[in-house]
Amino acid sequence: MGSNMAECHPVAFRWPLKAKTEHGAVLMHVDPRFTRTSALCDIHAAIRAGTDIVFLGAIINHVIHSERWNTDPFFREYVVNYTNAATLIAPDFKDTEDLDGLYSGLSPDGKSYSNATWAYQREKPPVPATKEAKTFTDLLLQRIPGRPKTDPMLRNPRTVFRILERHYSRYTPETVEKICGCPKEKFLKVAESLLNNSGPERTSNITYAVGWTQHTVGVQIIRTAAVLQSLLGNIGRPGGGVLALRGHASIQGSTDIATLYHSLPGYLNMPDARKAHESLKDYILTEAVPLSTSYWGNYPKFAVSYFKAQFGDAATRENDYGYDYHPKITGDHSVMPMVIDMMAGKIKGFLVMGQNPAVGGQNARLQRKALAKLDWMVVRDFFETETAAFWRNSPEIRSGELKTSEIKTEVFFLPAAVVPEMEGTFTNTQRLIQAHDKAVDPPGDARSDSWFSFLLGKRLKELYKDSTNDRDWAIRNLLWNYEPDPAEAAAWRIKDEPSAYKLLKEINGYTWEDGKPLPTFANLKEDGSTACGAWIYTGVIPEEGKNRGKSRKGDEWISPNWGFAWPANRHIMYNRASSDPSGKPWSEKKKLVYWDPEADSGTKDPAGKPVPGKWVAPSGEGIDFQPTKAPGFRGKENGLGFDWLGGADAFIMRPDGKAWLFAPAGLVDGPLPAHYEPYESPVKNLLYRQQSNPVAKVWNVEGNPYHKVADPSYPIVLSTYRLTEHHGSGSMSRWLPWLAELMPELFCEISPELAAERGIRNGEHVTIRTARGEVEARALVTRRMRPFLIDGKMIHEIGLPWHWGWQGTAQGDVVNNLSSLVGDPNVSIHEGKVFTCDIRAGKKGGRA
Amino acid sequence: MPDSTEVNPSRRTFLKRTVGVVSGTVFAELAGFGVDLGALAAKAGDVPIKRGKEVASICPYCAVGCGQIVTVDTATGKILDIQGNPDSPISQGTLCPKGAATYQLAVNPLRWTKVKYRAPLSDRWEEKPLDWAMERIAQLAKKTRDANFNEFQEMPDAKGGTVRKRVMNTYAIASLGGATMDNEWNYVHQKLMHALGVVYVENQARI
Amino acid sequence: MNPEVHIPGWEWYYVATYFFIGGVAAGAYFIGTLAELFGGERHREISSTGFYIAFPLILLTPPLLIADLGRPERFWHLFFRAKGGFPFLNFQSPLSVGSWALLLFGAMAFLSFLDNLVSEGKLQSAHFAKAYSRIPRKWYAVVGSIAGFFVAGYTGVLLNVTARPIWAATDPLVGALFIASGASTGAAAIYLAMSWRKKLAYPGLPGFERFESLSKIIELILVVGVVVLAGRYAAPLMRGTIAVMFWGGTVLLGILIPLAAGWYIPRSAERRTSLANLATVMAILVLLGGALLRITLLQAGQVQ
Amino acid sequence: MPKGMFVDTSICTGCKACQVACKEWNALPHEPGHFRYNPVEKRPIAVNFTGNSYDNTGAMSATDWRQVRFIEQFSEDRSRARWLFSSDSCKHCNDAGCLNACPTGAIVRTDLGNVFIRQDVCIGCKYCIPSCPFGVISLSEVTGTVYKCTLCNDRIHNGLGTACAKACPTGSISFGEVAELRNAADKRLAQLKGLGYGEANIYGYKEAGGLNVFYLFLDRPQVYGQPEAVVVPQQRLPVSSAVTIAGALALGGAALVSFRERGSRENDEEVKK
Repeated sequence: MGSNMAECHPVAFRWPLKAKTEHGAVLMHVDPRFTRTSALCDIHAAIRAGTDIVFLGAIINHVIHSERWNTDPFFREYVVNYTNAATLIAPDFKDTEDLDGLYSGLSPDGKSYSNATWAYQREKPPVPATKEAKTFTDLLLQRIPGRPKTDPMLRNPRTVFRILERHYSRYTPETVEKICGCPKEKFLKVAESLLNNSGPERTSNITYAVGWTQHTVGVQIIRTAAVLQSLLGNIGRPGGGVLALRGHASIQGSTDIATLYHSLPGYLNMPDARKAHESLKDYILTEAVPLSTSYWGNYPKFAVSYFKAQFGDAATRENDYGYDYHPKITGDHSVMPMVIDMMAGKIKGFLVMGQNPAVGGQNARLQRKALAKLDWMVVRDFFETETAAFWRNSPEIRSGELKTSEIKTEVFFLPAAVVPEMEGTFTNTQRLIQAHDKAVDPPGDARSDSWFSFLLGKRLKELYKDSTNDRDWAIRNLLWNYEPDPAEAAAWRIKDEPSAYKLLKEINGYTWEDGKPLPTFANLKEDGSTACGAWIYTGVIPEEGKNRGKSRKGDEWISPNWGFAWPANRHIMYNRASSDPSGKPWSEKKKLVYWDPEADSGTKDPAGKPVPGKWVAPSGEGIDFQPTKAPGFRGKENGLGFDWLGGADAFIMRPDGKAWLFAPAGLVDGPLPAHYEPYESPVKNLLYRQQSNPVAKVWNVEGNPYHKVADPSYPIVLSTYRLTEHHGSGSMSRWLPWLAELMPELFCEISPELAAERGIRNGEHVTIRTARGEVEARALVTRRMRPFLIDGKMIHEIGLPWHWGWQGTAQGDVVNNLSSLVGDPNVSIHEGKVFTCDIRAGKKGGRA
Repeated sequence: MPDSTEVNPSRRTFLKRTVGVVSGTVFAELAGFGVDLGALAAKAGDVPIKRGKEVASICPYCAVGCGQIVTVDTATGKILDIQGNPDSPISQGTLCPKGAATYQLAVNPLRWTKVKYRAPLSDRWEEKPLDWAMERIAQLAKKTRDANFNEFQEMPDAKGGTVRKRVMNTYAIASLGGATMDNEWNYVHQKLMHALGVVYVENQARI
Repeated sequence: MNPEVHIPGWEWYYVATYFFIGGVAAGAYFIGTLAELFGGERHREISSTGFYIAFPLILLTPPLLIADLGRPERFWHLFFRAKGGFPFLNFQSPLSVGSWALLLFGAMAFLSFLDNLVSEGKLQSAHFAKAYSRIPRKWYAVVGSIAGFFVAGYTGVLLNVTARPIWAATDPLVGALFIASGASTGAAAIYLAMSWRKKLAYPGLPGFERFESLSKIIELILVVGVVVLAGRYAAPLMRGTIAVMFWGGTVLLGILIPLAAGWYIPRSAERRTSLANLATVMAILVLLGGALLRITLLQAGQVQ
Repeated sequence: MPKGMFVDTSICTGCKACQVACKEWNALPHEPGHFRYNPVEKRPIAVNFTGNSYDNTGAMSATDWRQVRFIEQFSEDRSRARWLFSSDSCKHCNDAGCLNACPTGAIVRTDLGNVFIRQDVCIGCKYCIPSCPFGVISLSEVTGTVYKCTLCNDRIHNGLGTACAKACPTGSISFGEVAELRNAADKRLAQLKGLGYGEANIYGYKEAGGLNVFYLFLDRPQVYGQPEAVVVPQQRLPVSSAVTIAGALALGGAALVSFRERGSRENDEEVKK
């Protein structure tokens, strides 16, 4: 669901297809369109775009009331031990059942939630293990909360399970038929298949991609899948899980080592002036206290090592490791507000690297107009992208809205090196770090991306070297020592490429004293003696000169010696859950990590006798658990991190060691996923009075108008998506004639029913319009598209692949001219998968 | 090697391409007289094939991370061929159409390999030295940052008033990165941006 | 979705013209030979006219053929291995065999042409004429005739032995049709040549005219046969320009009208001279019809 | 030992990797007919949208040696919903119409069974083009010679498989010894029949003397654009030749009748006079 795997991740689809042909796996595709993925699946269930939570919620409802789930002891054992189903929630929590689609805690202006009422009921805090507070760790130890209260029998109506059961009670097969437009029978087939293929002997996986993220309820859709998979016991086990199929070679890496406003590398939060982040201590306490009973109890080590890596010798305990000089965010600085601020003239300089917002950005017309307000812009790419060329031949130039002679933006195009022209690592969608070696020098003045940032940094350090201003401390003291060793550059024409090895080593972490790489993040210290760019990557360079990204020995299964899966080469997260609470594999067939009571743990008891027993994984899989913590271990009430967690607390990054069916924290739009209609929808929410996500991010600014609910001018639902033959905004595919000729022109997929209604003929031109803009496309009339009968109304859906722009060797209108700036409240990802529009036959100019 | 984007490849280049690459040799029209080379294609073993130094790489497109082998002509130092790496447990030598086209991403006459500069209000690109461009960008970055740096900012407090907080940032520079770039770049770039106080740092992951 | 056999893309002005001229030359040649073989000295005028036109016409054809090649400079690969130079012949390929037949026919046509010149005393080298007259004329005329039949007919077989629907469907009649057409157009060409040479008042003319009629009748039968065989693939012959050219040009003007006229002309022997112009017109129509036959059948197989 | 490919269309996803891998390895440019040229921006612009499902290749050509076909089978209410894909190319027939037709020996069969066009020998007579019952072979306007899939002649003669089979993400195209591939195909067919795919069939065991590149189809071959009763044109050559000779004899007969009989009667009349 939410993924068109065969088209967008064709090689990954090799594996489910193998499972189907060789092991009889059932493949199911739930998607509004019949795609190349649907064609290869056993079942295709068409649902109206944006109704995924209804469909998944109804599966949850079906599962927990099914005979199998209630009689096979596997499910209860898994759910009670490994999820927070048994945990009691605060008595003043009010669910959507109580508030007709809202949760308790909504602010008076209705724009945000306080999650105070979503909290666990807890025992009294324990007596702290330490009185002194010499270190950050001591501070955390003094603030260990009481254990959550539970009812393992799941009888208490305040247990997560009972709240969840009640919450999803209205998500029935009939609701699915009514809201999703999917026949009841088809839904039941999907639900039954999923249930029947889960259990001790079988696991099921749910795979998604941006078909789920690009919604105003994107995070909650994914949460629903996670809840369902937790209930089915499909997490932490081989063949299970919720797989995010990400779209770009190192998009995982760019999230891990975030070039994202809200995050520091390794998923540490960015210092934020809105929070209590005044000093390093405040920052650590604010961020780490709520998580201190998980592995995040080590937050101080991660954070201090990060700052040490930034400022090196200048980072000392006395100056809070340079924390004061590190920027703080003050709001949402994500890409959509970035456009608005650019339009408002707040942003003067813009670095665009391997990105093409003139095509790929939401409300692309606004994006392009914003580019004209800049003082300067640097574009680094392979070809003259639409973004680079916006000032000379964009649609706005042609229409006269912008005039080249009036655009003051100073534009630099810097040619970029392609992957085989540089050394580096990518992190794939499975968190696997893989190195690519340099094969040739880049041509002409093309250089690697790291070269640009490193050399720009060198020049800036030079410009600021004599400054004594506080504000320039960070750049002056920035640790910037990535000059290549002569041997690294010897074979190449270009001698000043920064050393990829040195960069990765800093990401990996090393001891400050002697510069030795750290083999694991357990070696990190909070006293400034270790520097580490991104703690989760520690271990990729376990010893000097060895890059595990270059491990290239695969095998038939986990392939632990192919690349390096962060963290610590663990391919399946929380894989402790692949055994039952007592440490025995759930089944022989699905064995992965289990407790071997005989094995030599390598530890000795105080009497000096060897202690037997440890976790083992014959496949070579990294064990996502403390290697010698016995299954029956009881956590210490006042312990930090691993000390607090018990031997069956498989979910070691959660402060209660459980998978969260109910999220007491971390989400801004509710602890349980509930169905809201997309921000622009042709129908009313038939489930609750609340129409759409109450806290969705909206920007009511000029140039970004929205459509009303059931707006008669825009009655048709539009989804945008990708094709196999192109990539993203096309800057890496539309310039390749080999790919251009496979999918030459922008087209619009339309059902014959809608085509008949609007007099549209296959192959001819159509014009699609929203309040933001309009585009022209060729019509592809196909029964793969279908209308949905919702609430007595025929809802038509059309689809537009969004790869095209006016440059390259395959050209077409920019589909994002149609979309608006509106997004998910948790992560500010736009709603590109569903919004409303209108369509008519004919080209743009020839108005009917 | 092919200039694959040529609109009308000349007969000579196309011939070289197809004959030169596929069967290995171009024979002059009459050169074959007297010696029977008719068995050229009929005999196994001595059909020439692209050969060179093989370098392990990863596909630059989606996040599946398929393995690639880049073959480099040892004589010319140019890329001859890019195809799947059979050793990769992820892709087992296979590629999708985009991955299979990686060669044309690298070797493409439409690719720009020189610095281009568009002065304010100008209607044309000019070619510029790389060094000049880097220096100009550094100067602009410094100028913009210095004119728009915030050491402190009034932030709303819990009581409806404001409180002065140290922010050490600038809103005047923004960075938007793609996500087909190395981990190393992400690291070095975020480091530089943070050192400059840039907070509008975003990438494709949000999109 | 229908299996789509690719169109070769032969240019009609090269290939159909070659088919036509080759047919006329071959027809003229074998008529000449047969007339002499069966009719003896009385038909010497016909055979000598046939031999006179066959050679110059056949000389026109190789440039046409070569011009249509993608690599004209390699035409010799038709006869010799590109590597090694040994002669090459592929019996399965009408084109290969036909090329050799054309070569052979050209050689024989040349000998006959030379023979005409020598026997009519137009070649004045006595020594040469003496040596030349020793070569048995009938022998090479027969060989040339067989080659001529081949040249006229293989082009049809060549079309039949493909997978293009209309060509494959009309198999095996087009070869015979082209031979018949070669005969009728060859005869027309001979008639025109004789008329131009003012040799019309010769005794064998009625027999010649009878042959003309017979060949047209055979041609007509074969045309009908071809259309019937084409069946559902006959569509290209039934629409547009091709239909006009085929039915109006080839069938009506090229066969039916001349046939009717031929029926009429010989019956009034005394008026023959006054009808000479009409007969000339008819001969031209036959040639036109023959050319259009080649063009239409070639193009009918080359429309989508 | 003939080598070939087995195309299991039941696991083809229509991704077209095979098409690009083919072009990459064989250094084939884009199809000129798919593009117009923009002289201002100095670049080709693709204009070959067909509206025929996701197939914009249209046909095999001198530069497109492979073509993925897309067949949409949907009933009005979508209760029957199928999208079939099939990656098509030269089948390397054991009785190859193109090879039979070639008048120069430019088209040869190698020891590995593949049908290979020697570019330095081909004269561009184009006769092989209509002689292929599958619509594979095509003329290049650029070189004046014909092209088609070579079964990666250079690769297979150096111990490698074909580029398309190597790239194919799902294993729909597999390369190997024809005999072994047939075993695999039979097994897969039996498996599919067992799963209820009654119409599944193997295409290429009998056609054209057996195809070294053969297919597993889920529907009739015609649905996938393949001829069902394949006649290699040259099979008809003997009859065609015989009838033509008969035609020649008929003409000879006509000549005999016309010139001899009529001639002798006239002779007689002349004598009488």
